[in-house]
Amino acid sequence: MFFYIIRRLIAVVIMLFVISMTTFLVFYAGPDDPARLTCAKNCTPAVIAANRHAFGFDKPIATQYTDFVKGLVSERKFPDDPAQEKAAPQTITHCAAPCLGYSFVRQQPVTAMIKQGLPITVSLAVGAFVIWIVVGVTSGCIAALNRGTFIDRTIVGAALIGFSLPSFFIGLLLLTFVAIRWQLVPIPEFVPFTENPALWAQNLILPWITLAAIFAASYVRLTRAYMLETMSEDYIRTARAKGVKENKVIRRHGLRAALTPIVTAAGLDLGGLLGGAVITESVFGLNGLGRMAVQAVVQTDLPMIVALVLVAAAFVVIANLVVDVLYGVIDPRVRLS
Amino acid sequence: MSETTQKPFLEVKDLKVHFPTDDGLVKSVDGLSFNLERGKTIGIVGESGSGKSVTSQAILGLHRRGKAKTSGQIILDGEDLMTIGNEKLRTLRGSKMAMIFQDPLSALHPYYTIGAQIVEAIQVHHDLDKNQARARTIEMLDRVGIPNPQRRVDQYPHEFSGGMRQRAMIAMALVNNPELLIADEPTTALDVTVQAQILDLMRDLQKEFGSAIIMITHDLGVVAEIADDVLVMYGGKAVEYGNVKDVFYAPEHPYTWGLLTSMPRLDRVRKTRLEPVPGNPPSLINVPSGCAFHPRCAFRDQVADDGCRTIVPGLDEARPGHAARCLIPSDKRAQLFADDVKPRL
Amino acid sequence: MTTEPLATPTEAPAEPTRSQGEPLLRLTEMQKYFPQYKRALIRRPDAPVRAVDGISLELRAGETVGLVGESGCGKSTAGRTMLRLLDPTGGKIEFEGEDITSVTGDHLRRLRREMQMVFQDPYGSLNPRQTIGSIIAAPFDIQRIKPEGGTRKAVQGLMERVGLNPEHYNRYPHEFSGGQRQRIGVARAIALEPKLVVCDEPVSALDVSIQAQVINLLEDIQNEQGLAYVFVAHDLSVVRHISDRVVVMYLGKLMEEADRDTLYERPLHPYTHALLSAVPVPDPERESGRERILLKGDLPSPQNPPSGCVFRTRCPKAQERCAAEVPVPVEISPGHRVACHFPEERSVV
Amino acid sequence: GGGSSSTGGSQSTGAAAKGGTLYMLNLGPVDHWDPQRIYVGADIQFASRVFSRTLTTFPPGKTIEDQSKLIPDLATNTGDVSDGGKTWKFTLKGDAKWQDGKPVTCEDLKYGISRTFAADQITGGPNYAIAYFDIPKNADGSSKYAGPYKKTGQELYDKAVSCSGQTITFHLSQPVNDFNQTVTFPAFGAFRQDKDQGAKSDYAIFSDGPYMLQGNWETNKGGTFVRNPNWSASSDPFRKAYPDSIVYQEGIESETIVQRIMADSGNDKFAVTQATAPPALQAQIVSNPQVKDRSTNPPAPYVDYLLPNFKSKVMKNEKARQAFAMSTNRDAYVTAYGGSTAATPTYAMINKALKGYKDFNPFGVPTAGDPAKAKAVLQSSGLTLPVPITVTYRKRPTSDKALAALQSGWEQAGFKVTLDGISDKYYSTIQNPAYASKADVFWAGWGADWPSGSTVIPPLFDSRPNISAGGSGQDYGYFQNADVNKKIDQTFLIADTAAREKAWGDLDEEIAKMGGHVALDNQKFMFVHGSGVKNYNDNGVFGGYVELADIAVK
Amino acid sequence: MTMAPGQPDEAHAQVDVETSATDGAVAIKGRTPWQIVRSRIRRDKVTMVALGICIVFALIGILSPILTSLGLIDPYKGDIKLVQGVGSLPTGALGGISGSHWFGVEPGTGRDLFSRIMAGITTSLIVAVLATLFSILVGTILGLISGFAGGWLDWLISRTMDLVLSFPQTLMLLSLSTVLLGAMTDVLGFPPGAPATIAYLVLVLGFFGWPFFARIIRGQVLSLREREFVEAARSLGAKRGRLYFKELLPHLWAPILVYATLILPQNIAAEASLGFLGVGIQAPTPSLGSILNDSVVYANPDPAYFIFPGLMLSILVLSFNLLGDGLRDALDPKTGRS
Ligand SMILES: Nc1ncnc2c1ncn2[C@@H]1O[C@H](COP(=O)(O)OP(=O)(O)OP(=O)(O)O)[C@@H](O)[C@H]1O
Ligand SMILES: Nc1ncnc2c1ncn2[C@@H]1O[C@H](COP(=O)(O)OP(=O)(O)OP(=O)(O)O)[C@@H](O)[C@H]1O
Ligand SMILES: [Mg+2]
Ligand SMILES: [Mg+2]
Ligand code: NI
Repeated sequence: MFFYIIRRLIAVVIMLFVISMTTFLVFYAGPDDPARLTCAKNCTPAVIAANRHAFGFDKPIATQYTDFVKGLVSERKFPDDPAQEKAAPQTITHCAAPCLGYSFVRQQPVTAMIKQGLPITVSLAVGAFVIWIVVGVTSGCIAALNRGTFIDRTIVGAALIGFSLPSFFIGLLLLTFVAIRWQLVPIPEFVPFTENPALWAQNLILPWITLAAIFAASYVRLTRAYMLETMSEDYIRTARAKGVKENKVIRRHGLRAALTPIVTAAGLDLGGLLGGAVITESVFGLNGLGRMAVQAVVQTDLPMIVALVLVAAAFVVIANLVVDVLYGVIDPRVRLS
Repeated sequence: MSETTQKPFLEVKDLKVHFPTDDGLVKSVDGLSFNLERGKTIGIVGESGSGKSVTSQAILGLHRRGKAKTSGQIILDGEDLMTIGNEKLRTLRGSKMAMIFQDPLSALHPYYTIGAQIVEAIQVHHDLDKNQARARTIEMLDRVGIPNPQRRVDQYPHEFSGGMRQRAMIAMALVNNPELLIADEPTTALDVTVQAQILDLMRDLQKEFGSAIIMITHDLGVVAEIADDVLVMYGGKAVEYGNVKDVFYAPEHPYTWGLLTSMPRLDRVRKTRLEPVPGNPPSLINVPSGCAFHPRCAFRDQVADDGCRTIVPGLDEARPGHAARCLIPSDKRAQLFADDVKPRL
Repeated sequence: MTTEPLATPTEAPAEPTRSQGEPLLRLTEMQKYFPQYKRALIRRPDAPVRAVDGISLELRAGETVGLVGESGCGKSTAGRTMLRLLDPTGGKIEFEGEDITSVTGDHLRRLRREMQMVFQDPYGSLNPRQTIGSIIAAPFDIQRIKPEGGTRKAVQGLMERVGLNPEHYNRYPHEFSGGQRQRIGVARAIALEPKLVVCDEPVSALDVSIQAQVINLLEDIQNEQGLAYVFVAHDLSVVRHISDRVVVMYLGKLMEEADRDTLYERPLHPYTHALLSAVPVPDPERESGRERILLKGDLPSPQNPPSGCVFRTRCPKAQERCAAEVPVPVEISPGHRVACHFPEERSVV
Repeated sequence: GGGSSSTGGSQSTGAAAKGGTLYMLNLGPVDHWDPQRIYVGADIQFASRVFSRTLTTFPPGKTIEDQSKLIPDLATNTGDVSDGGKTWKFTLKGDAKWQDGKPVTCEDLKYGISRTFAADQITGGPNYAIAYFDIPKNADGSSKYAGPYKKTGQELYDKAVSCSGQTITFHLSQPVNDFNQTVTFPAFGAFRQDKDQGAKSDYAIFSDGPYMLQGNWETNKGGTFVRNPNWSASSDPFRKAYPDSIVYQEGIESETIVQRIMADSGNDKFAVTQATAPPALQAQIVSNPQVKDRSTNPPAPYVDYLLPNFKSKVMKNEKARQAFAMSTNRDAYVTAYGGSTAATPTYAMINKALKGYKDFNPFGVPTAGDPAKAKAVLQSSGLTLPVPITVTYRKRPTSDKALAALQSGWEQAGFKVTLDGISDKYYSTIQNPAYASKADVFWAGWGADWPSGSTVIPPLFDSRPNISAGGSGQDYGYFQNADVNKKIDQTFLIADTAAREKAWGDLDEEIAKMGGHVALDNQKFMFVHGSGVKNYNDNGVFGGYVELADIAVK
Repeated sequence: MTMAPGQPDEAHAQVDVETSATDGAVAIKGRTPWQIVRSRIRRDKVTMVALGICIVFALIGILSPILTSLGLIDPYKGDIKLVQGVGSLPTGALGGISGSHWFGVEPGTGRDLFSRIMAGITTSLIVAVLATLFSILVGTILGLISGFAGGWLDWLISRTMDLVLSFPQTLMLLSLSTVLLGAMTDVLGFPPGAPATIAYLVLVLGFFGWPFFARIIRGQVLSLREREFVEAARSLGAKRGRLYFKELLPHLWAPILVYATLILPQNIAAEASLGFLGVGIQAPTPSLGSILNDSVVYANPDPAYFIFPGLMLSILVLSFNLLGDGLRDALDPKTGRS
């Protein structure tokens, strides 16, 4: 198991490496001249050239990439221009490691902005996660145990409807009616958990519901399917044959086994969300990583896009790792092989 | 069959288990009756799909209410299991009656240790604390011949070999000293060498615990080895029922004959070709009319007017304690067997 | 149960009997190892699974050799390797005097016409998405052979031959029962009139009442066509019925080989004794009189088999010598080879 | 009553008093708070009222006339011009103070303005300093002075801009008779050298106005402005600074902002915004008297226009340009934007609110266009009908509809139209020379920098500073006409403001007749504000955005 | 999104007995796997209804361009007389519903909403279907190779799948537009406007969709290739081509079909969501996503404009989901619903 984790960690690092390289290539080696984007109006070729040099876009893409990777472990300077550093040292931005780049649109190290958005995205993702797991798994179980009945059909039907509505649609409806029209909850605005947990939750409830709706729907289906599968396993029959009480059979024997694949799926979905729930954040104007990404795209803030893609991919890759390890903990068959 | 007049320990009367499905009503068990004495073993044989497992699960009350229609009587030690209610039945399961399944790997929960699963079986029925239950578990594992039980108790099913798993299943079944043990093909998945070990173990344990055993199997050899009585099932019904020696030496039903003649033997080289039972097992939805076996029966012309196709035979005693479900008169059957079948065995 | 002490056999390795000219198939010390890997920090090779570890055997045309042993002892692997469905790790395979140990490509493909296989699982071995017609025609298609009168006619002829209704040409496998499916498998195997067919437990999945149908069919075809069978089975009764000679395997090695009657009536190897004694016979009286030789413990892992005699860990007669010295199969009497330091004749059935 | 032409208007009753908190809700994110880099109308308005004073400015007022009267701010007067418009002098009043109590000096001003020249650091701002000052230029048009960080050519700058005591003197390379309006830009404001960290200073607001930033500015979140203790009302008569603090919240979607303010609950009672109401909400605003009272409908500074691409095969043809212009249905365009509350059709590039506006109709077609007439013209052009054209525009939900609305008129006239919407970095894309061959017509929008035709016609149609190897500059349609260029030069020389503005208007018409532009509409804003906001006015000079100088919440 | 467990396998045989067999034995009358699936589906009312709706939508998708060219519907021509109020809302009641405008008209332009929805369905379906086909094609080929070839090729393809799946999908769909949308016209030569955006959506949706198929196919192939019939074919000397196409591919239609019907609605929804983020189909070509994006803000002032496209999109996505579920159940009774 130990070696397994080490091996996986190495694989994760390699994977992130490849991801960063791909992302870098896709966005920087494109037909556009990134330097063109560094000045808004009044771009003259001279300014473009100066900026190209200042941000290192005149270096070969490979060098730019190695600079980027170096920045992950050591400090970088923007602009990396010894002449300017000598003439006006106060104008040099020092980007401490891990430095994910420097946004020439926002004139800030990208890392700082990501730090700002991360708590929002995490709050959103984790809260929604809790809701969808609780709601999804419970109703999935109920549906499975009442298979074929009215309850089952209602739950499955509701799940499918939830699953079929695009999330921006659900989100905008909730926002327009629940928050603005009926004023049942405040219009979402992020309040840090550490400041006021009650307000934090109150403000996030609509985004949570929006995000959870789609996931809950698919978890209902997932749980139900796994539950049906495990409840028809031989070992459930064995448990009954032992005389174990029915609800214990369900909880201890059925759910335990059914939850394993759900944990996997949930881990991966959560990992995916930690990189930003683009649509929900945009609908509710929560400035998490997802909305930052949208803004970065609108402003063609390439360093920001690259960094956000990387961060999001890192979450996915790490979630993969965690899930695999977790699987080993849950399932003894995996643990020992 | 014993001659005693007192009530038998287990009495199954006219058991029917029907499953309504999309394609029609599956009559998996359709009017099955048999008795079993304390400490005795009954072997149930029959082709795949003849209803053996369904019967055993019906006795334990494992069929889900909505999905199976069950009727008849199952009287265990004077109590009718069909009417005593779920909760009472549950308390009997695993304590008074227990079951061993065919495939021990899938019948054991992959996420719990062998020990935990046996401890659970104990604690469901006894008010023992963890340590006591564990001690009892280790003792039981030792008893069924698992070497090194202190260590093995904390291992998971997948760390056991096939034979060891089946021993663990047996330990789990016997841990509460059940008076009735149902073994559903406990050795089919195992090698003959391991089968010999397991059967040996079961015999020993039966002597020790005095349980009655229902042994379900495909293998006539196993029946010959371990059973006192035999029940031959075909299409959800018993076609022959009697003492093991009667059934093997003077079988009454053409299907039993077919089983015997189609089997190659270990103990001698057959002089003739094997005689398969022609055709295929019957559908349980559209059971053939009359005698369910008639489409495959080589002797159906022994009954006049196509009777086999139209008349449903009853399970009649040809001799005391030996019954068969066949329209051919008993004496004629004996003669057919002696003249026609026996030479071919 | 009688126990007759036996004269110490000659140590000289037995010359395999070579009576009537070249055998159809000759295996010399055939090995098949499956490489294994340890999953530590980096993947590195582990001890391989020695599924077949040096089997020598000769098979004459028209003969049936039964291959028996416990699950996992390498029967199927041996069968597949001798057909070159798996590449042997070592040893030599000769077919009709030709060394086929390492032929490949078209040569191997041509060889397939001569050697065929019938599989255990009548459900799994037929592609459920193809009609019976195209399943049985596959050998012709694949080998690009145009039978006289067209493929369809040839296929229907084959169907008739194995007792299937030729009108069912266009039906799908699931429309047939297990026994019928196994007949389809047989028809496919004999389509190109091979000289050798390996049957890997062809009747294990069938009910007793059905399996006789298939056994009879195999016998009939052999009588008509004179092909040779390697018959792999668990079921010692079936093997006794169908085989001319029987090979007992344990952990990838040959334990004993003899003609059928000798093996069942006068087995020499303690493992054969245990195997035969474990089989219950459908005869209550006789059963009550039989003694079982119960083996201790479990089958050792084929990844690190015991030293010396692989059977010694479970052998009731094991002695020090067994751990040190690998017993070589010796020919005790013509055609009866046994790999044991202490062979002993016993009657156990 | 808001701006000059606002519908209804909202005069909150009761006198204004000091105190309270004003909330400014915006989508953002604000591009820059660095005075030298601010170039967005709304931000200019906010900065110059809240934390960045300039030499001169436009005052608050009830009407556009009042609002357009230039007044001194840091300076004692609105500037002294000499040398035929090439030398400008301003003298500081000297009583303005930074938030740390130090006085705002002439050197601070000089230093601030010099930052514009550090074009690789101080990006985004207006470049008037580079264009106007008497500093030699390199071949590529960039200045020989590289800004205060590199200091190359510092002596050239020191010559062009000099301080003597409290007086700052600007030497221009050409006469600019409205230079005193140019200096209303925060880009001509002061900056303290010891606080300068180049690009890093962008959001590190250091105030010389009535409010200062408390804590940090957070992108997408905003910041809180509190009173600058060193600011004195006496030094700054027109900034009333009634609220105690201004909370600027950004990162809220515009629709949400408008709906929140419409709902008027909690702190939103004291909220204003620079986000205009989308058409979907305008009907609701207007139909609800309570909300309508709290809304204003000022003209926006923007003119939407279409530019035939003079490099395209089709649009090189004058008849094709005429036919295109004649078949343009301005009514449909305006309707798609939300009707009369959202825009008014126009033929002129100079906004109707400006003095330079001239009411003309180049081809004598109604605002709905005349496709039939256009078709006749197009048929006479020698092109085979249907004439395929690609119209490139900036993709927004409403502009999608608006351009689609124009499409059918053009097609009736015989064009086969492909619409090509670009959502991101629109202008830098169409400026790219590579794009010149892809489009036949470009859509664009423009707002005057200060209320003069000089910030409309020259920047957009003078080909000399615009067109280069690097692309089209702001002359997106590659309009090149020596005659027009000459007239532009001449107009700059006219000293009389009224005559000068009239000349801009004439040029506007001339270009339109050549098919150089097809102006579409003057946009209008619809703003709502909370019921607790008093003295609410729009300032037309600052683009119609809310006037913060005398707003109050008490 | 995670899919439910259990991949559809070939339908398990259902066996009826026919007593009149030739050899006295009982012959089994069977139906082809498809027949069984068909009969299962026929019994499943919900799926039948969903299938019906899907067919109707498909018909609309095919017919609306024809109707447009015949002039029976016109999604492009506006009439500003119909939208004269403040904010250019439709003048009539219920969003301007009338005999000639069954669903009312679009605010701002007065274009006929019914026509636009019809045409929008076509566009949305084109995008979703092409993207799904793209995923299927690439996914199936790579999955087949990966599962069957094993070794380094499998490793390479599997890691590529991991790589693609690691990228945040929505984010990539959005941000790739900055570099790829232009390339559609410049490099691939699609006409600017709607064709280019459709090509972009198809390409990126398809690209991020193929690993799902490849995984499923690979899993199927891995289990199929252990089946004895593959070994049987090999024992007859079959070459790779035959193994892939004759032995394996026929088993993959069922899972491909099921996952295609499940991914299709996801692609429809994705198109809508991308439109919301600003990279939708280029105007004036309507798509359900672009109509809905525009209409959500009108939920209050012009409910009709919002309800019709919203309802259409939901019904479309829902019925494809239901159909996919039904197909899965029919093809794989293990995870059935009833
Ligand atoms: N839950 C169920 N629903 C429908 N039919 C069922 C169900 N359980 C069992 N059957 C049917 O009942 C018949 C008898 O099944 P059973 O498992 O008892 O056979 P068996 O004799 O134990 O066979 P085997 O030797 O293969 O174990 C079979 O045809 C089976 O398909
Ligand atoms: N592809 C493989 N890779 C690794 N090990 C294998 C492989 N195939 C078989 N083995 C191992 O080789 C040994 C012999 O297997 P084989 O299938 O030949 O046994 P068998 O005698 O046919 O058993 P059974 O009676 O169960 O069919 C077993 O331990 C098995 O686990
Ligand atoms: Mg069974
Ligand atoms: Mg095998
Ligand atoms: Ni999912």
